[in-house]
Amino acid sequence: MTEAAMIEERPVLEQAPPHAVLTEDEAQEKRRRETILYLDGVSVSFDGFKAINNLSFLLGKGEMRAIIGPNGAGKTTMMDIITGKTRPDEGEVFFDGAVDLTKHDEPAIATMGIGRKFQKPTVFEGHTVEDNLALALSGSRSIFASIFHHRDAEEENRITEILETTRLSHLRHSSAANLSHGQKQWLEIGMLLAQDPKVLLVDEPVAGMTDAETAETARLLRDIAKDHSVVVVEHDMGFVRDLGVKVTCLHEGSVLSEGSIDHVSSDPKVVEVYLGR
Amino acid sequence: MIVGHLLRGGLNRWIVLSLAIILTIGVAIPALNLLLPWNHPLHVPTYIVALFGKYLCYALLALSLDLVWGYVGILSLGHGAFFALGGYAMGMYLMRQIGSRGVYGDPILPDFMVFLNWKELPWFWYGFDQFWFAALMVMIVPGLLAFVFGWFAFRSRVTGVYLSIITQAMTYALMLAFFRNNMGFGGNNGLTDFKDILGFSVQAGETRGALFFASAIALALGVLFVSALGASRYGKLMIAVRDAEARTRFIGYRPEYVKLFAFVASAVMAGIAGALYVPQVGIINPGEFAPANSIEVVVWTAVGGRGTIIGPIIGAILVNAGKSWLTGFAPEFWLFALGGLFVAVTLFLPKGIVGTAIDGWDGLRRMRESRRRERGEDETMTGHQPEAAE
Amino acid sequence: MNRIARKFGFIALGAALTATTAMTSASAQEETIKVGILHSLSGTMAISETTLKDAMLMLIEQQNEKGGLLGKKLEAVVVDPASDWPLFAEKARQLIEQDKVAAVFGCWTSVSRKSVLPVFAELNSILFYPVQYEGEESEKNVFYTGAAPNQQAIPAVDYLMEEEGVERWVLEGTDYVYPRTTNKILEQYLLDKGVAQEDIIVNYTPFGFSDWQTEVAKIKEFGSAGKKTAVVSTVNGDANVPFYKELANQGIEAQDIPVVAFSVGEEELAGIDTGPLVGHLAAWNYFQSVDNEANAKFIEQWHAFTGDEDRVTNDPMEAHYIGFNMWVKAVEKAGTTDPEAVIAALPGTEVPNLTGGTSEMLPNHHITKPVLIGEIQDDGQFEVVSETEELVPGDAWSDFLPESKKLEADWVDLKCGNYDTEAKKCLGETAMAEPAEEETTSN
Amino acid sequence: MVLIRTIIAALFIVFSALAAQTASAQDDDPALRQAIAGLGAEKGYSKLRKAIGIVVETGDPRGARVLDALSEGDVYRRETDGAVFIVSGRGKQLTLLDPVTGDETGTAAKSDLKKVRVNNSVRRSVREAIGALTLGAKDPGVRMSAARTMIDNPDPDSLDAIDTALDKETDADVRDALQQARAGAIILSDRDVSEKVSAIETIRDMGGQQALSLLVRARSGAGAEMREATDAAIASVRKRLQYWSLGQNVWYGLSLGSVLLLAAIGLAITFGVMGVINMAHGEMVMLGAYTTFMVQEIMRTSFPGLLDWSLPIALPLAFLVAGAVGFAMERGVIRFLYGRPLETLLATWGVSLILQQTVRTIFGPTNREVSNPSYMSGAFQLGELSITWNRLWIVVFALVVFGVLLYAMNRTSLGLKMRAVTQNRRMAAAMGIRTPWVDALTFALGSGIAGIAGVALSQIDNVSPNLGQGYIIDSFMVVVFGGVGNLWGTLIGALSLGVANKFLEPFAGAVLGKIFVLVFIILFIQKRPRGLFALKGRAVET
Repeated sequence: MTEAAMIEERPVLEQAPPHAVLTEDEAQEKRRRETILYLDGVSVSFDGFKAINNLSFLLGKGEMRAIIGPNGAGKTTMMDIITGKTRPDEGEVFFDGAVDLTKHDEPAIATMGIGRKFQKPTVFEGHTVEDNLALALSGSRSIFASIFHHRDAEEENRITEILETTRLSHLRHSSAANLSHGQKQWLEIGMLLAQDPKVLLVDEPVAGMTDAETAETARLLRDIAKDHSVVVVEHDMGFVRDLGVKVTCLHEGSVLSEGSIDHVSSDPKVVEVYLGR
Repeated sequence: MIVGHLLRGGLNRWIVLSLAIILTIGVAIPALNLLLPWNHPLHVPTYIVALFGKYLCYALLALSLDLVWGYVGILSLGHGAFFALGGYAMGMYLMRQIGSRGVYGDPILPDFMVFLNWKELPWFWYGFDQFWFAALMVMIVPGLLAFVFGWFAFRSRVTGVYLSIITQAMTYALMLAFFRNNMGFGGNNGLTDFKDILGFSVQAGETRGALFFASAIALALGVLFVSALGASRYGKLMIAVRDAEARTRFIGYRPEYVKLFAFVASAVMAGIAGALYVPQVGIINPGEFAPANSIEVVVWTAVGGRGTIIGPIIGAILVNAGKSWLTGFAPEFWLFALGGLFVAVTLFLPKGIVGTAIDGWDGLRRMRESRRRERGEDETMTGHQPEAAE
Repeated sequence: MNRIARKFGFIALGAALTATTAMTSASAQEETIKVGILHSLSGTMAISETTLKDAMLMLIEQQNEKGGLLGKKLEAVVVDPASDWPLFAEKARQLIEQDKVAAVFGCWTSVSRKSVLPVFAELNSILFYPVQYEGEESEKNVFYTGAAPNQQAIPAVDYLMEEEGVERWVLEGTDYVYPRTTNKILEQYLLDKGVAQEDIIVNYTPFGFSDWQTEVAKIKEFGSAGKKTAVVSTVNGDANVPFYKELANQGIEAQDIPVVAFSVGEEELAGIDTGPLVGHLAAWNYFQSVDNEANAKFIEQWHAFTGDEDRVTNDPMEAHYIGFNMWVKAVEKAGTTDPEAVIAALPGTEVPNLTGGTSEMLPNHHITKPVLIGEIQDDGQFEVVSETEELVPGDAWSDFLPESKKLEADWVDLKCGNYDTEAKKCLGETAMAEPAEEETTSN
Repeated sequence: MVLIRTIIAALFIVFSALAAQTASAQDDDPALRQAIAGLGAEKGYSKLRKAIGIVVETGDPRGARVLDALSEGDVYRRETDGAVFIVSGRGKQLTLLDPVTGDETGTAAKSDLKKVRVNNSVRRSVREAIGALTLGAKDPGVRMSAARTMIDNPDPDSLDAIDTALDKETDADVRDALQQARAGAIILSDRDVSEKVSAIETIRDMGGQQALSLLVRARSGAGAEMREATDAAIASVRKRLQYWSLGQNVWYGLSLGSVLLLAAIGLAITFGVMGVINMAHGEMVMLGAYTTFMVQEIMRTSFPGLLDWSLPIALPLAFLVAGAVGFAMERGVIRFLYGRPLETLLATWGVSLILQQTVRTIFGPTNREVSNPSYMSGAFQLGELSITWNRLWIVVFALVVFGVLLYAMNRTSLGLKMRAVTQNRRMAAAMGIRTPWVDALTFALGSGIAGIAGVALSQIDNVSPNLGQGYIIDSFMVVVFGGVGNLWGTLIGALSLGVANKFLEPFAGAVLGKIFVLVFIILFIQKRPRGLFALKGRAVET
């Protein structure tokens, strides 16, 4: 599936001039190819309000990144742009160094391998935990295939595996509507995993969780980061510190500061707009 | 799909039982009408056969609406349009069957065309002298309309109230169009005065019985179809789209196609219901497109319980039986009763009769189970136990 | 989905079944003769039809006071087809099959009549249809006591030509079969009378049309071509009030452009301030203002029955009055309510109408009626300005339509509703029985 | 009719003054009496018309009284002696008035009297006759009306009378009107060509439908030498009319749009702001219309003098009645259904059926008569635009209601609370707003506005239990097209749909025009799924 999507993109690659000198553009392209997510000069505005303003953001393959920033900094809008929900007014957005994301819609981007967890946990409340995961499992998304689909042993195993990772095995047959808030967050992360994505975009995974749950979630995300690229948006600085990864701070739609957690949290600009008051 | 479903043993016994009841009624009522002498106490008068035949068609229509509303969450206020289109396709076949027995004796043209001075048959009437063609059109025309309409609407992500209102606009526009005599569908009078279907007189008791049986079969197939669909992965997908459309999109599904398939399938079902309805009531006219009719279908479904399979069937039969009874017994109170029923159902039975019953039963079972657990009994017996609180 | 739920469902299903069967088994009492009344009491047509139900109840009550019929009391069975056309057929079947009524009085719109026709044919019962209609029909089981086009439209046009000198015609109607047919007949009639094609316009509007600004302006413009212009209106029902209001407001007075209507009677005028409409015309077979003893008595009884001095009477009520009395007479003559005998006894039956004459049921199941042209007065009544000398026999098949010119209806001798006088055979069912070699062409 | 009645009223004043001065001298003019007696003598309309001519020939303006009564159908002949009277009163016993003086002369049983039947052609003769009789009246207003009548009914025979009147005429406006009347009469007469050509010019300058009609009539009878001048004049008048017809269409569109606006504006509150799919909205309009009917009934029976005030009186009452029903509906049904918009559809549909049937039970299924007050009757000319008063009032009224509502929503504290509650119920509650109360008031406001709309619609449509049904779908289309939750969207939506409809109507016909508009709305919603004026912002779909 992901393969197919990428083959489609080959012509884009060929557009690059085949010849000689490493121009500025080519240098940039080389840099781009090394990323899993590449945003350059992205702007978008709603009714005159600039939600994202000339934002540039790079995520390396296999990297986990935490994003912080005050409300309205553009964190969720950035995710909307990556997942194809919002089209940027200008700027470049590339996935896996080659796929121009601005040319695709949400389902196409999702099947390429970008999974997203919403700020507010969103699971299928009319289904059991198992069915939630079963629907998310990677595989054909065609309607007719789904009509005649029959679940096989491999899929069963995969579901069991994910349930174990997300510690929801005992709730396998419960209705998702009856889960606690934290359990819903995990289920949603589990659904992301079931998609088998390359990049996970995780929006506020620990909002409304107890401390124990938060610690557990941090551990879960670190686990996942071993073989996925991950972007985590979070307000909880303790949690971000727990993750122990590079941090980007957004403010008014562009990057304010970037670096290790200690570097960012001591940056006077960050202290002024976000941390201190 | 249905066969696969059966083979996998996906049929639970309640569906089997409801199928059995529908088919029994389908055989018993015509048999009691045809085989027993009229003065026999068990004799079913033709009036009842016609009435119940109508209810069965309405039940299929309600079931088709349930497929899109109950399962996918699309409230269509235009389902009457698909029903009517199916009915018109069948009506056109029945008109062509009249042949030269019309009042003007024209071998080709239906009467209304003769007195509007039409000299030849409009192109869209070609082919309707063949039953197979008409039967195909019964499904294709509503299906195609649903496809085109849904293709645009779902891709543009028109949802909720907006979608409901434009489906209403659709059926309203069609009603106005069919009222026009220039359209070539008989204007306000519609199509009537049918004589034969497949060579049998539509007035004959045997034909009525056969049509009744066909309606029962169609309804049974509809029940099978919806239950098979509901049990498949696609069925889960429909519920998923209904509950969290954005989520399905972000895990890679295209909800517009999920909706489109259900919408088209539902329109085809409604079309078939319309096609069976027309020969039994003997008339099809643009009044069937009236937005109020489509709203009534929604009400049947809501009364019975949307998202369930037998709910809409029960709703359609109960409301219409009530209508038949009250419009004969206390005409002045009919609208009070109907209006009161809508209000009462939405306020007190938001899940409809069947839905409420399910909830009641679930509650009862959970209570019993928790009591059992309190007594320390083991709960391994159920594979489907509710979540164990930690 | 759950088990008990389904169980519950089946109980409900069963209940529905029993309820419907129970209602069918309501047994008929032997001492009465039942008369079915099939008029909409709700929905869009209730506005016109409710009055007819009341009129029928009054007629039946009066007959019972006179001692009933064949020594039995009459019993009215009222149902509400709710302006829903398929429901008309269902209710008709219920009346005949289940309630075993001897005859049905009912229907208003053409489509409701078309809807019940097969039921009456199949169960061989009798329908009295009281409303002016487009003609082009004659059924064995139906008796048309309203006007055929030749009993309304043509005399009205004649009057306008002769008395008002009208040379230019607007045929304005609602888009359905009655206006379409009437206008076709009139157009042909006017052309035959030497009116030029460009002096006729035909225009149709939808049911319940309420914004008449453009249409009325068009009429006004058409009327300003220097020739005396009139509007022949077959506008139906609810659309009339806004139509007349717009006419009045745009200053179209009857003296300049008279409007003659075939669907506007006393009942419809009750909803309009008729001050600005004085002089516009209507053609009917009866007006409440007709001055004679029988009518005065009828109006008095009507007011007493309804308890309302302001309730008006109208043409379809008179049609029911005639139809009911004809039926009573025919039943007495036949000595039974058996439909076959009554259908045979009805043609030739004569009863007095309310305009001072005697109407007769013709072999084509239409009746003879006088044609009255009335002008609207400011009290909501009509004043008769013209009246045909003799009663006009209703013509089922118009002579002004090429297709129906050759057809004739005669249920006494020919036993046929659409006898082709050229091919000398009865079209319809018999055409099927005969070999198809001599097919009639469509022209 | 109204016009003639005013003329007569004015005349009456003039002549009663005259009569007082020269009472005995003129009172018994045998020629007039004899002419009037002729009205009752003959049978048949054509003979009656001749008799009217004889009354006119007496040249006595007092003849106008009996002629007016004749066209009103108030002239009767006494069976016993054939004497002619004007009759007043209704019932079995009628009051007899002297046909010349109008004084009461006694009573008679209705059965002893025979009405002199009239029809349109007789009325036409009367109208022309009154014109001729009143050209010499004292009041310039009456003379003006007479001149206008003569323009409308050009008659070569009246040329002498017009010339006489012109000689005496001092008022400039009346002179102009008389000149036009004269021109109209000339082109239909057999006067010589030069006179006719100048008459054609006068008519051409007059312009309008009337002129066109005259010219076309003249053309059909004209000789070759005249034809060219007539054709040129016709072309010039036609051209002018074409430009005006564009404006006329815009006006029709605006007036249809304002009806749509009125019907939809209450829904813009209950549906647009509150999110209740209020299918009973049309019934609120109907309740407003029935309130108007009730008010008029009471006025008619108890305070006939106030009949013209019935609409202003009905407005607040309609608002209260519909508002109260809306309030009860919100408290009894809707409040349990917030957050379930599609279920409000079912419940309100049920309520609408109940309301309809209730009204049908109380008032009967037939139309009820609501008359137009005098200031809403008739039309006036603005250039070649013919603007009817009732439509003008409705346009103005719709805009005023819109303005007031906009003010109420944006500038008053209740409006602020309403918006607060609909945007964030919990937050509003936390800030101390009594949200249930605000909900109920908002719904009552929307319903009340619908009731007010009913008052206006009662002027142009049927007052029947089905009234609301006719508007409900259009109202929803307007609100959805304009953008839910946006009052300006409703305004623009209503007016543009109205104008679009009226421009489509002349060539597509009323039905197809409406179908096109519906299809357009369906397509438009695909393009802008949230209507014309949708609120944009960060997507909040999850």
